[in-house]
Amino acid sequence: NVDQVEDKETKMKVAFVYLTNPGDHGWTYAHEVGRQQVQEHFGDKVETSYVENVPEGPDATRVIRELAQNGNDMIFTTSFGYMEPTLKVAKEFPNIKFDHITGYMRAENMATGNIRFYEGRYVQGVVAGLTTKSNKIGYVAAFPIPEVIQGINSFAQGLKSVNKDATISVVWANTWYDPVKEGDAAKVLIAEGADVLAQHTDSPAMLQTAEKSGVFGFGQSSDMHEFAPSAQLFASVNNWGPYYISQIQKALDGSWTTGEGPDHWAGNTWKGLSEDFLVLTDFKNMPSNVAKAAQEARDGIANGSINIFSGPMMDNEGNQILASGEVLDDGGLWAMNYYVDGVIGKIPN
Amino acid sequence: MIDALVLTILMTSVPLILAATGELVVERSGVLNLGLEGMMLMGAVSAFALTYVSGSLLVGLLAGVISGCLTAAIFGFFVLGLATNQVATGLALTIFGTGLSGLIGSDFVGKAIEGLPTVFPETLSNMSFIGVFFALDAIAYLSVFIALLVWIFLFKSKYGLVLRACGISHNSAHSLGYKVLTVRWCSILFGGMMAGLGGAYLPLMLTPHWSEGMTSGRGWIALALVVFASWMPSRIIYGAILFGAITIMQLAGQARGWTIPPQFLSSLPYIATIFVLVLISSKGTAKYLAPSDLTRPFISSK
Amino acid sequence: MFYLTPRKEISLFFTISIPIISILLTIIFGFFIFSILGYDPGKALYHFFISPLSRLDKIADLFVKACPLLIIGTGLVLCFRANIWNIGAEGQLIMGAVFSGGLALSFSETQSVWLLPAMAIFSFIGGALWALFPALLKIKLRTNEILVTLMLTYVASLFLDWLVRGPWRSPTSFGFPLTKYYPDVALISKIYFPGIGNISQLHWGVFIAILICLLCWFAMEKTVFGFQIKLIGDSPQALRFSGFNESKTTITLFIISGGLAGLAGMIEVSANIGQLQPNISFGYGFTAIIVAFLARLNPAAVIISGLLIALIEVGGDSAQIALAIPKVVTGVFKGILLFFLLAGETLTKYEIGFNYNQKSSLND
Amino acid sequence: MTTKPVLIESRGISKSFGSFLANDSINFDILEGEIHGLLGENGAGKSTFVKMVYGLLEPSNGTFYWNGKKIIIGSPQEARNFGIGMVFQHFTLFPTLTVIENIELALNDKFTTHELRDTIIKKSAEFGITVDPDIYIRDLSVGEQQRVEILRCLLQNPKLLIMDEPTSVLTPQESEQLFSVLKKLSKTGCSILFISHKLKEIKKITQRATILRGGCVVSTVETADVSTEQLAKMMVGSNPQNVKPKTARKSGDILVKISGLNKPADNPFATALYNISLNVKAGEIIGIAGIAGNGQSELMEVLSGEWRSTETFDVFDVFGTDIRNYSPHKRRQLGIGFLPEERHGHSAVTNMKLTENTLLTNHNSPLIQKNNVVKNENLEKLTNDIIDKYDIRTPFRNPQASSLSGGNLQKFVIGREIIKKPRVFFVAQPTWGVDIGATKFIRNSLIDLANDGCGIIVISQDLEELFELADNICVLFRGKLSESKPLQELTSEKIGMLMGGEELHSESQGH
Ligand SMILES: Nc1ncnc2c1ncn2[C@@H]1O[C@H](COP(=O)(O)OP(=O)(O)OP(=O)(O)O)[C@@H](O)[C@H]1O
Ligand SMILES: Nc1ncnc2c1ncn2[C@@H]1O[C@H](COP(=O)(O)OP(=O)(O)OP(=O)(O)O)[C@@H](O)[C@H]1O
Ligand SMILES: [Mg+2]
Ligand SMILES: [Mg+2]
Repeated sequence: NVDQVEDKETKMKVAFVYLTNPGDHGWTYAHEVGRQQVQEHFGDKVETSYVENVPEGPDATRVIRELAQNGNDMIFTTSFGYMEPTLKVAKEFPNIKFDHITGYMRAENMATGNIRFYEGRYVQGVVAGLTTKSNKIGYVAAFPIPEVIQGINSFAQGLKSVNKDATISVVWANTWYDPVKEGDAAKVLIAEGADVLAQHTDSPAMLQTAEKSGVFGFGQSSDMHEFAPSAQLFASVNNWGPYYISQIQKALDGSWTTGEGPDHWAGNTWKGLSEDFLVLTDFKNMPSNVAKAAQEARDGIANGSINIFSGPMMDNEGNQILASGEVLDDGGLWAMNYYVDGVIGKIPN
Repeated sequence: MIDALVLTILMTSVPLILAATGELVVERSGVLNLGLEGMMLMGAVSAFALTYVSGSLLVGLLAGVISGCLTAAIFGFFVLGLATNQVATGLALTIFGTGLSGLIGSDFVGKAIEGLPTVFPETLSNMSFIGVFFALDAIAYLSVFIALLVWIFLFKSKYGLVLRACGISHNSAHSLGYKVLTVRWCSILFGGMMAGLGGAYLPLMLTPHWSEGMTSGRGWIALALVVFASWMPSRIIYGAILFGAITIMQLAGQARGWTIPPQFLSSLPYIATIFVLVLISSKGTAKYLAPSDLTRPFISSK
Repeated sequence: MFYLTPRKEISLFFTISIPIISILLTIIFGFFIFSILGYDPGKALYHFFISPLSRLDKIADLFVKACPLLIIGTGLVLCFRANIWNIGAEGQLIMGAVFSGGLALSFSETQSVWLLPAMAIFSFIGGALWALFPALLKIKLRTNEILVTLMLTYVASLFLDWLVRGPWRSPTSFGFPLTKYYPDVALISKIYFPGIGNISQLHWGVFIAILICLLCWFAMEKTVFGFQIKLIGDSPQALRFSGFNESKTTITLFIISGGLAGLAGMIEVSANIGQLQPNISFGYGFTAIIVAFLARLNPAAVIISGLLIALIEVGGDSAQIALAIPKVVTGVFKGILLFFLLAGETLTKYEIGFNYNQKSSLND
Repeated sequence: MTTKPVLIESRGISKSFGSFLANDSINFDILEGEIHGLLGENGAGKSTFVKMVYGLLEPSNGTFYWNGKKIIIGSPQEARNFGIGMVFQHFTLFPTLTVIENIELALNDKFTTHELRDTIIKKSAEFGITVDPDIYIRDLSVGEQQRVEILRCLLQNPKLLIMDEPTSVLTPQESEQLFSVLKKLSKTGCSILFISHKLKEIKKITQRATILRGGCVVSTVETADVSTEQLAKMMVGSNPQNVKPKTARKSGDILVKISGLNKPADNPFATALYNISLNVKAGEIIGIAGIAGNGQSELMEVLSGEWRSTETFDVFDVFGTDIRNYSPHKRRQLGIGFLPEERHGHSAVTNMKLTENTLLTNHNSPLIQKNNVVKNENLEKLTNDIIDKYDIRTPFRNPQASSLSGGNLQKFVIGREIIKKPRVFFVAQPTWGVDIGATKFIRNSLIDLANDGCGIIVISQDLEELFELADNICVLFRGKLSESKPLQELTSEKIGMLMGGEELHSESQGH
């Protein structure tokens, strides 16, 4: 305990709570990369640690509390399901800073952060539209929550911007991580004629299947080109490092806040391509004109010249969502419960 | 298009055929091994790790088979040697196997390997209609062959008769001089080898990488399949293909724009299992098909 | 090779000493495993076994973690004693939570203190109904309950998933899979100790769990009903001879174990979560099977075995936080503990003998 | 006789289970072509000894000589190679396998199914034992199952055939048939070791007999030279009780009235019952003869209330109350006692303690239970009363039922019912597999009960027993019950014929 007291004076202790084992790809891995960047950036000034495989429920409360009791100064909880547990513990430890990822509830000492994942998917749509020959795109999705639907619709907007004939078939895997099922879903989509695949699940199984069947796909959360050297067109990489570094820096400076206003769907930090919260890997396995179009789309989103959800926008049943000239605000993004034009089928439930 | 779907269905059913055939032999000898999931995971991780390290798929397959067998040996030691409760020991084996496979596999997460090749040249597999049956890998053919062999063994050979006899009445088999424990040891080890091979098929063929708990419940489905098949090897093949078809068709249906809640579609294989269980149990003969000494420990005295 | 001979009488000495020896062996075994994996074995074992017991609030956490295991575990003990293999408690737990949750959500404005008891009853009914289905199939068609209960678990969890992502999703959750909050009267409060206050999360559900274990123990050991349970497990024919109805007893046991699992689900949600979400149980239904066996199918011993399993789980997290021991190691460790305890059970029931080759002595 | 050469010789064979010595230095020999009896009380060690001869148990000490040569019989397979065959006391058949498959399992030699079928048909014709080779064992009656057991020994052309209580499940005719097979066999030079509790049989077919008591050989005798009483005395160590004569009982009122009883068969093993009618008067013992498998257990299920129906049968009145819909414990409350034939797992639970076995039929007595909570003291007292009163030998206080010998357990379950002084008592096979000492004791208890005015139905296939106990006898054959007749009008031949299904109609018409 004496050590701890000494440590406290010199070092800031930061802990991360992970839903799964970080592994080498996917959601938790991206956070782990962020943590390593933090460690590298601050060196001796900050000491980081993580706890993996923490289920989203009472266990999370216990683990977060134990981390708080163990003298951590700042705790990042990296899954939506940790929202309540984090809130609970945050109230018990007013002197410790909490930061919850992807949630919408805050407290005096609990901030929230998120990435505009959907921005990368617009670029994917552009590349897919220029790459597909069959005009059939397969999309393996986890659960019909707004974040995933935003992604599908954003992809569709990108797709339409370059190819009016292509359509998107969505398969709900009903899991974030089941490699065999994701692989099966990919096989089915290929069998149904899709020649470009996208995914909003976490394993590289879809890309591996694409590689084997000679079709193309996009990596998810982290770069997956090792699994599919000739099939991955590019990957949207969640880049948590800059966010974590800036939050910790603010805490060190004493300028850390939890933002203003009411609880917000987007948390008090919701950034994307413009701030490098989301980065795209090199455009590969595509002709240079496609890569160029992709780069333009990326830059357009980053500098604000492209607005992904701007009117006229129709849903896939022919109802008008946005009139010409209108743009969807963030609130509208979080209220999405429709597919835009170009996506086949209906959202379940 | 249909061909590709059929191929996917066939491949999905391979690990089920393998694991269920092994379990069928185990159950025919009178032992219920609920640790299928654990053995499959051990097979999967060993197969992947050794393929990755050695670069040889054959070494990987062997590793999968051997580690399935070794995991089963732990089970055998407890339920046969120490006559522990089979249900509890099987569950413990699943917990243990899941943990240990995760531990072994932690260094191999995110590594990629080259999957199994197909056996026949493309000219054959590109034929319409029957082409799919030539588009599979060696293990897929092997799985059907093993199921066939098991059928011949169980119903056409004296050893198979003895094995079944041990499952029906271990006391009678013992009185006639058969070594019940030896027979059960052999079947448990065989069951482990098959589960290991079935597990190995996942990272070697279905998705060539390793991840923790990648069987996601297939071991339990294989267990259900044995009852579904009413302990007949031939029916395991139809059953596995049926399960594969339900799994794949729910995905295909979605791809075609069906808007049924995915949760409902995901639950179809489980509901189908219950449905079939009900069907076979309402046929009066079902209870004669189940090995009557299943889960009863045998204590020999000499 | 060695062989087993049944003991004529199972002595109290063995019943008590053997689990202790099993745990000691696990510790020794664990010592080697941690050394091999490159962790300080002393520290690792400290975090697994001692640290969760080192402070009052941590002990309270242990009870909170064990709470659903105790309730489900005792129910399962009754079933397993009767040779009824209900391994679908996980699904029954979920249905209990769904039923009670449905009630809480439809009376979200109420202030009535009756809501909580009503929820308890609903959860019991929900779990019991989910168990009734396999029970009816078993008695009417002799369908194997192991598989039906297991399959229904998956169905239940997908059902809950559908509810919280679909019809029951809160309009204010921004599409995330969460229901509205339960009203305050639907929450189980923490135990307030005069002079101390709350001890961590220790809630009244824990008290109820222990009470249920003791009640079941009494029923099992001291009543005709308990006798009936033992009878059906040992010999259904004798049960009929004795004048009881096998089908009724079977159904009763399914209802009790399912209902208790359902109640555990309600307590877990009302005490710890406060709303429904896709995951409300983390394998409690399956872990409770192990708990039941570790307790040697004795409802009172479930209290101890449930706490022991909770200790390993909590200790696993604690070891991870302190020494970065990965979670999978906890699984391996738990598996080994189970194996040793199961082996221990054999030693209490059987004498182990060794074959010195007697044939050779006959030869000369 | 003594000129015959010795086939197998046992020298100092001992067997201990833990600290318990089941066989103590057994010496005796069996001659070629001889039928040798082996006698002894329950638990004397007969089965243990023959299991060692068959290689199933390993002797702790001692040696076997085969044709004068020292041998070790390591396994049943080796035993079969020597030419030793065995028919077990508890069948070793596999119900869900066919006759051929069952036989194949007991043969060391390899046959094709086809050859085997031919051999089976040939052998069964030769010995007059007919069975269909392709039928499942579960579809056979007990008698037929035993024929399969015997047939599969005969197929090995044995030099020594061991039979452990083979006649306990056979009709007199079937026994006769078996004896003629055995005689035929012994003429061909095959030796037979024959275990039975029925001394008359031993006297009838064996040349010599060895008597065991407490694991030791008491003596080996020429059976022609000794009387059954002498044999009995050697077995028990003292003169066994004789069965009491029935006092001239006044038949009282009709206590039990059954008529138009029909019971459908609810599974393929079961026998349906057809139009059964039966009355029992106070103080009367009705004997129901018949071979097991002709509806005895079904009849017992109806009597005990384990099976009940108001639709398929007309009358079942006891003491004037319609009890068709009464559950077993409601029947007990009325003062009816009943005891099915199977002790292991039916009338007793072997791995439960004796107190719990007492609770089995006393759980609704207010003495034993209040508000569902068991009064342990009273339960223990009742158990001890039964133990004392019925002279039950237990290894220690309140052991598990499984540690009692068969005879003692049977005395216990009978005592448990009789001590309640039922006014009506239904019992099946009260002395099945029980040694003579206990047999006499049990029969006397039943007679005492009847003398006190209880109406009793005894279902038994042991005619000697029925002749000792019953006032009136009827026969159950294929689910039909013949009219009951006073004992005086019957002979064992007549009953035997009825048991075999012959002349059921002409007999009842002639009456
Ligand atoms: N009703 C039954 N009771 C007991 N055993 C049976 C029964 N039916 C079949 N068997 C056993 O199963 C064995 C194989 O039967 P069968 O050839 O019908 O099975 P199969 O060919 O594997 O299945 P399928 O019905 O799919 O053709 C038989 O030799 C027999 O031992
Ligand atoms: N495997 C065993 N372990 C312990 N004790 C045993 C075992 N087998 C038999 N015994 C005991 O040995 C004694 C002799 O049993 P055995 O079966 O040889 O008697 P038996 O003469 O055949 O009796 P019965 O007439 O009832 O068939 C009995 O007291 C029995 O309880
Ligand atoms: Mg067939
Ligand atoms: Mg015997």
